[in-house]
Amino acid sequence: MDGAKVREFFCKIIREDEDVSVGVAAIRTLMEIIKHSKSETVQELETNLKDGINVMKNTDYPVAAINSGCELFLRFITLAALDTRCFSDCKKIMLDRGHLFIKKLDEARGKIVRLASKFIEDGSKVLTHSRSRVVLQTLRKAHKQNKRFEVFVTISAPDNSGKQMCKELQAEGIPCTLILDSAVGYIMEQVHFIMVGAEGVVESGGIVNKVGSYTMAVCAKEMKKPFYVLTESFKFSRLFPLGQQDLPEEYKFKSSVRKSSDLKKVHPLVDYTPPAYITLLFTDLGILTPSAPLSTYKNIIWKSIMNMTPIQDVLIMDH
Amino acid sequence: MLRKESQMVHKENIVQAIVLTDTFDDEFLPISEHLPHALLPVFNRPLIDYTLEFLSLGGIEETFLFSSAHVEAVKRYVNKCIENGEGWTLTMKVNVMVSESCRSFGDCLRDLDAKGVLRGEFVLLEPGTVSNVDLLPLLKKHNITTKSDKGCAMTLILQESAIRGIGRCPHEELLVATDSHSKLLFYKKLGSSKDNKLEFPLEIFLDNASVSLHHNLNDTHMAICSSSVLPLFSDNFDFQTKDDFVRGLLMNEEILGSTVYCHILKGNQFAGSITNWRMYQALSYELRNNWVHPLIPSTKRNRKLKNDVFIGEGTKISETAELNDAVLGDDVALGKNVRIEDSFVFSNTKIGDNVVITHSIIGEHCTIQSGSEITSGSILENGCVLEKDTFVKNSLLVAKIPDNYENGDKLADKAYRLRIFPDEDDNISINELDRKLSRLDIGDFNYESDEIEDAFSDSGDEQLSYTQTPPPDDTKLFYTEVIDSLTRGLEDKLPCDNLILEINSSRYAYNVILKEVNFNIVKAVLILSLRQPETTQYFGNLSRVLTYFAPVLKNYIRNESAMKDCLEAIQDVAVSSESLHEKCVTFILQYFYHKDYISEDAILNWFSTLTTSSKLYKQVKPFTDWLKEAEEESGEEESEQ
Amino acid sequence: MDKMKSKASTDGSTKKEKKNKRKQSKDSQDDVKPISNEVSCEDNKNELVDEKNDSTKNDATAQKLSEKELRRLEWEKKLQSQKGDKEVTTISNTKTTQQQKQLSEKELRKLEWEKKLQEQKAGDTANSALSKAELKAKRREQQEAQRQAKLAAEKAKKPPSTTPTKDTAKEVSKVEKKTVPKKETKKIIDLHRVQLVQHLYAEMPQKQDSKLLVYNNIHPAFVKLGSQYLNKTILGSNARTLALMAALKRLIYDIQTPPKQELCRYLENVLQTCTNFLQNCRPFAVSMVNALRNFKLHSTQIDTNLIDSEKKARLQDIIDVYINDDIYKAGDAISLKVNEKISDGDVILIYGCSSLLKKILVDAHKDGKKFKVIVADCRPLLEGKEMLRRLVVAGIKCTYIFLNGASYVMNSVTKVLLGAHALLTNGYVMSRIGTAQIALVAKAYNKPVLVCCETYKFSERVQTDSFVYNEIGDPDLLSKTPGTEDPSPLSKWKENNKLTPLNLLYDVTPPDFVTAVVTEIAILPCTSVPVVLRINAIDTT
Amino acid sequence: MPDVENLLDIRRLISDIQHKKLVRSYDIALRTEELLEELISKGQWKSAKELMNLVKTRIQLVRENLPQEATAPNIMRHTLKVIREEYQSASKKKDEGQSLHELVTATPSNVLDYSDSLIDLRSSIVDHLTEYKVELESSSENIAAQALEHIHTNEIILTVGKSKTVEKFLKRAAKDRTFNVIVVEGAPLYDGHTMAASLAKSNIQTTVIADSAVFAMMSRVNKVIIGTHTVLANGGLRAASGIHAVALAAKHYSVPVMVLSHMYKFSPTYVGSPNHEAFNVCVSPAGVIPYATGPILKQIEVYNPVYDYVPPELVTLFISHQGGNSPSYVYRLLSELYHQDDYDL
Repeated sequence: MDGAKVREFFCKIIREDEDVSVGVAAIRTLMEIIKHSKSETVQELETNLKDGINVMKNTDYPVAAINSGCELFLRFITLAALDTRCFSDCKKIMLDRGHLFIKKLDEARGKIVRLASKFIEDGSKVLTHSRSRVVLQTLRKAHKQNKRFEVFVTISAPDNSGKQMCKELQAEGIPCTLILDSAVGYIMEQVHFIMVGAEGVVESGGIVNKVGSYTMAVCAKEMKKPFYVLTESFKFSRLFPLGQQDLPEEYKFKSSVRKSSDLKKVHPLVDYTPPAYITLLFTDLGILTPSAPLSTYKNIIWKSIMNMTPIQDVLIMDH
Repeated sequence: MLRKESQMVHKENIVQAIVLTDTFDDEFLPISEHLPHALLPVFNRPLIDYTLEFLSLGGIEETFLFSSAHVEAVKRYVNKCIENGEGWTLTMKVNVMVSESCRSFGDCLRDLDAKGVLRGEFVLLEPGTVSNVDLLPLLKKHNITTKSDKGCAMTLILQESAIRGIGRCPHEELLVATDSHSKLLFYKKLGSSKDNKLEFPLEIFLDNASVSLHHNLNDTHMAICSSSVLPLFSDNFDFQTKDDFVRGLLMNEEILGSTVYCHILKGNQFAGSITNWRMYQALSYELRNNWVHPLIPSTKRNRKLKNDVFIGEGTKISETAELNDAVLGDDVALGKNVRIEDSFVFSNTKIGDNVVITHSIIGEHCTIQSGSEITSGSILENGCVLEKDTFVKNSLLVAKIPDNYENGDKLADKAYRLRIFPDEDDNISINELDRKLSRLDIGDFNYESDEIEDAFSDSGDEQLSYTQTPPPDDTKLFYTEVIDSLTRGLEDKLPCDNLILEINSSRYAYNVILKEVNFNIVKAVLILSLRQPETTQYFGNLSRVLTYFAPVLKNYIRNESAMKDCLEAIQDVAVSSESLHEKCVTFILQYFYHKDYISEDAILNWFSTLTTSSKLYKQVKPFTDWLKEAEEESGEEESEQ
Repeated sequence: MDKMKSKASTDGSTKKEKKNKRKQSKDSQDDVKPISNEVSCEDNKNELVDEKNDSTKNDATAQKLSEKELRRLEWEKKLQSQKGDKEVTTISNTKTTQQQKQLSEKELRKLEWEKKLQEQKAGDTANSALSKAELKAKRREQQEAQRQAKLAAEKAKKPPSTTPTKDTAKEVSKVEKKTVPKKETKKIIDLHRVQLVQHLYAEMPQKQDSKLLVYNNIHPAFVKLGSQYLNKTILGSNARTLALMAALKRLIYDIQTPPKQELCRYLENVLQTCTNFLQNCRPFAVSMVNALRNFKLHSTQIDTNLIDSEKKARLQDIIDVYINDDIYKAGDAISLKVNEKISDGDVILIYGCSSLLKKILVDAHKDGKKFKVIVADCRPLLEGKEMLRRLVVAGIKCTYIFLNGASYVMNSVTKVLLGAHALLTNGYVMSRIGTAQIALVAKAYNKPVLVCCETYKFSERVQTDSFVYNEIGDPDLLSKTPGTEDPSPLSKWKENNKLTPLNLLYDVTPPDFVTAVVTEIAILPCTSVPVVLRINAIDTT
Repeated sequence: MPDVENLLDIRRLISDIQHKKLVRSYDIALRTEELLEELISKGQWKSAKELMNLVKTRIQLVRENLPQEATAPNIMRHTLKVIREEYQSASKKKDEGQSLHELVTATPSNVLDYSDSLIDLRSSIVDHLTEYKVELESSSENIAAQALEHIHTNEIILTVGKSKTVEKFLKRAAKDRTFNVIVVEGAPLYDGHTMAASLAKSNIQTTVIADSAVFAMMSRVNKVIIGTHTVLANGGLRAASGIHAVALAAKHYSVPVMVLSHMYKFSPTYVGSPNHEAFNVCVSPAGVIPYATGPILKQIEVYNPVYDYVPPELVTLFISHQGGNSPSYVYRLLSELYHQDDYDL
């Protein structure tokens, strides 16, 4: 299964299925690869997969999700490889684990929605950024529990994904207002809390998300509004960015752009929001508190050495 | 099983309570026709439920429900609760007692005495009591009193409240006199009696070192009784109600040799009793506002919406509905643009479009068709059906034809007016008194607010007053002081200049401006002098008093402006006191004129200011005319010379 | 004269008599025009005398008796009556002696009086009017003598409150309780002072009565005022200032300059003693200090060769102007400014009781703004209740909470309005204790906090904590708990010197909690207080 | 409810709490623990699963009847954890845990559903519980024992209202050190007065102030030491009303705020907003404004909230019997105390 095929398949999933997040799509693609791969040994297979991953990374979809998703998946593959002897059934195991894995992922969102929808009260005003499936579903759920609330969505340039979000909400009959990204500060005063999704959650407890989230978080902090992040746990990735510059290029820019020389001139797709600005993380593992503000250097060292942020706890369990 | 449990737990000296479930009056007509008082829904939960919960929280271990009407319903309900293991069933044993024969409170107690289920002291509740009082301490207190006073039969529990307070029902105005040990000396339900006069037997004050009178109390209809109470009832068949009982004991204390004490609830403790619709309304209010906490309208049964609206399960509120201070039962169907204020709608009632309901109570299974309006204390019996655009005001409606049916009472074939009070006429406008005594408290705040106004302006402290010092209240005080000193002067014939000194000093005490001084003093004098018995020599007395105060008057009415003040004072008095004798004004004017306190011109000027229509004008007219012509005459004479 | 006689004769009035009576009076008026005003002024001063008996009537009618004699006679009368008064109000010997002293000095003054009158008699009718005025004044003086005696007597009987307090009975009993162990309690009090606040003025209930008695020769208006400050019947800087001004006016009205003294000078001294007395009752509020300063400043500017009555007039309207401009007009201006900021659907949190806030809210309500008010309140003073009542009476929808509940409601609040005791140069707001806390919570929920304050409350003082300058209220107020029957475990705090209730009266709010200060000049940030002070300084000089 | 009898124990507990027979959280904790021991040793259950269900139903019941009550459910939650552990150790099965990895690798064979009955489970759980009970009883002692680590000579300590734990803590410290305590009276309960009186008795220089004076005094305070009703999962507090303001003031003057809390007060719940019905409760207004105030009451609203929500950033330190922890560590304590699955019951 060559690169072209992979890309084509990957894009197809995303195009066709609205509700599938990029991460899941990536994993599905990997499954596909495993199915069709002619390779005879685990190593070969892995190399195939790796190639596949690279291919996907080079598509114009947010890399963060792809990365963490695949990373996780690969890990299981390797594990699977350990406790089987012949390759054929190893492959088999891989496949059904894959399925199980995807199943779990699908459930995950439901869990999050259940947790988060409790936090939407009658008559509250919610601010959200860009388009996030989890947030969307949460709001839907709350609406179904016939709570009356109002939503503000940022238009979120460059891709204006906010517009779509707004449309979808209005379709549900949820009162919804589209606002400029630059109007965040203005609107912040009247909203009760912020709910955003995330493309990736990093070890520090911070998140990587559509550019503008950071601005929003900082603003929220200043105005003392809770900043909630809704995200599936497969988006946790082993990464400890110390700041915006520290984020890997591939996260920040589309592959196409990356190739073109001067990145200073290009707008990043994502930014990194440190945990200090996040009130709560809603994950399928329950509600997590991002660790204490990583304000002091000492703090950072301590944390990174002892793997003690909640996120790291989860990750450690996985390794 | 459960019952056994609770029995096992406490063998010795069980704390007992009696709850009567029937009001032996028609206060709750027409709803009470079909619905026992005990099961009256309060926030969609039967009244008795609150009472029982309160009792169990209050530490009662065994309760006797004594009912003589709708027995089955009550029984059924209680048993249901026990099956479902409601909170109170755990710690309290409840038995329902039946006696169809009873026709009054007294009968019930006599019957109880016969049954002899009670040992020792017990708590006696009249129907509909809701409270959060911890009863055990009260029982202890009662116990102690009985130790000191063998005769102590009963401790009444009274709630401290305020005049015109929320849960204060004009039907139950209560006046109580107690001695220092809070032993009851005098007890009177003023009720809705119009006469505002009250006589205390003198011996109250003769026999006791200290007597405290309370007028700020509500009867909670709870009492703690010694075992002697029941026999007392049996012995005296004329005791029909608790009030009879209390009054009886007070009247012939020495004969019956038993006394009544009272305990006054303060602070967090609250108790009230739903004895009529008004109290129903009041207590709902208090429940809603947590006054009876921990007893609160259960959130399981109700959903609380904004501006104090509670709705039961299965009730849908359309966006267009305009609700305020309303309690809706289960499965109430509301049409479009319905307006409901300060009202209670019981379960399964259908309300059409554009219906307006204010200060009313709608029974279960009623149907109110679109466009109808129900206002000012109307009460609909279960199952009434109102046709389109019916207008109901201040009346009771029943579904079936009432006995005293008169034509014109029929509104629809399932809605008839019910007449209880002969004087009741449906299309009378609600005037103040009706408002006070109507079945429901028909909200009307302004009179309260001005009541408050003077409540604190009387208090006489000018703290933070934004007004110029001296503030008005001071002059008021000044006035009262003047009155005092003058009356004193009049009684023990003090020399007037002392009076003047006093007045002056108090004048400076409240530093009152000269104008006010003159005005108030004259007014005071007049008021005093008018306080004469309406006898034949009325004017004689009048002039006597006036002459006595002559020096005072003379001292203050000195120049034109003073005269003006004086006249204004006269006017003020004349206008304010209706009782003022017809001729009085003229008489006084004449008197003042002759004594030359006030000059002719002053009078005339003043007279010209009067509105020709006013009563005063007519009274003064002849006098002034006379003055005028006198003037002319004198003019002539001069010309003659 | 005949007028009188005829009057005496007339009782049942027939027209005939009336007629000629009127005639007589008429021509009497015609021919004795010149003396007419004397007549009037005469029976003016007779007010104490003539009621005594007919004899007085006679000598009242005896036209030709010289003023002097008349006055002496009247003076005797007064003495008598005063003695009578003395007997009526039975008071301790100390009192009587003191009173005697008053009387004696009164006598002195009287003599000066008569001299002065002499001179004036020499003068023509123009200043007879004046003499009249002064006669009035004198009369008033005498009555004060009465009143002061009375007052003192009252003090002797029941310590505080010349104003009727609701339960004087209780008061009395309380004081009696205290006065018995006066000595040791006092010691304990000192023991009981928290080190932090040793330096502060502390109100000690058991000294209240004595306080008022140490001074004599204070104008009654001030004595009254003092006691009102002392037992907090007058509370809040506006009210206190107004009351002070009123008393001052009274004083000016009554004051008599001794011979060869300049009124303003003399007044200043008198005022000094009075203010000392007040200070002793309760330290001045900043607003009062400012008001007094302003008064003194202007009083010096009056040219000295006016006659007293005119000076008085000037002084009077100095005060009036001040009250009107710096307090009332300022209030209106502020109210206007704030009302621009109040919009429909607002939920406004206020704390305690402030006349200014009340005015503002009521005005806003009158403008038909639809808003809710949450009144926060705190022990021991519970002023908020008063505020609540006033607002409810004005028909404003109110909610009442304790300070503890502030965080609970703050979410729903849209604006916080606060009154101020004083605004300090470093931008700190000094106000009723607890205000800072409200501001703090408001900040936490970032709600706008507006402090309403007339510029006359601005002060040059600089202060960063609530200890350097503050007052300590009656600690017993804390140990009383409302509602509960059983006394609080604190009630016996005096026995245990480890236990101390502390009842501070003011606190200072740092400027960073305050969004803006609303003054009659403008809405400004706290930090620009000094600027305003400068401006004031300039235009006052 | 069909099996009323079985639930009688818990319902009695509930009614006792309602009847104010049990007031202090400590008593409630003990009582609950005993109740559970009873249940485990005597109750008829075959497998751990059944037992857990029994406990869970009880938790639900408490939740329904006493939404504010935290102690009892927490104790029971912990017991659930105990049961799980015992079961696992008994049946050599590992908990499938939360991590995806295990989710995936888990094969039907070794999924543990606590279903199969084990012989010595009962006894082992009981043993474990008895240990726990000892822990409970010694808890406040252990907390008090740390007093000297936190209080130095001549410092001024501010506390609010009345808390047995705090009282003990301070008195212990007072044995060897002299310091001043400022007690905030805590309207409308005024239990600060009792606190102050008892502190003064044991010779601590005590000053009582009204709630309004907190900010004024705070500038001189070195430490704020308070108790709490509940510690929430995010490290926030549900504490007596008024404490939020105190904490804010402390923050403003950067005075450390120490919260003394027993383990059973840590509950794995989050709050959306402080005014959430489930979070706060308003009791009778009588505490704020007497009923006798009169007609004016009809026209005003009066709130008398019992609790305040104190966000974690205002708390400096939690002192439990295990020692001090920062709020950010609470989630960790929780995962030690309770099992993930039992968080929201």
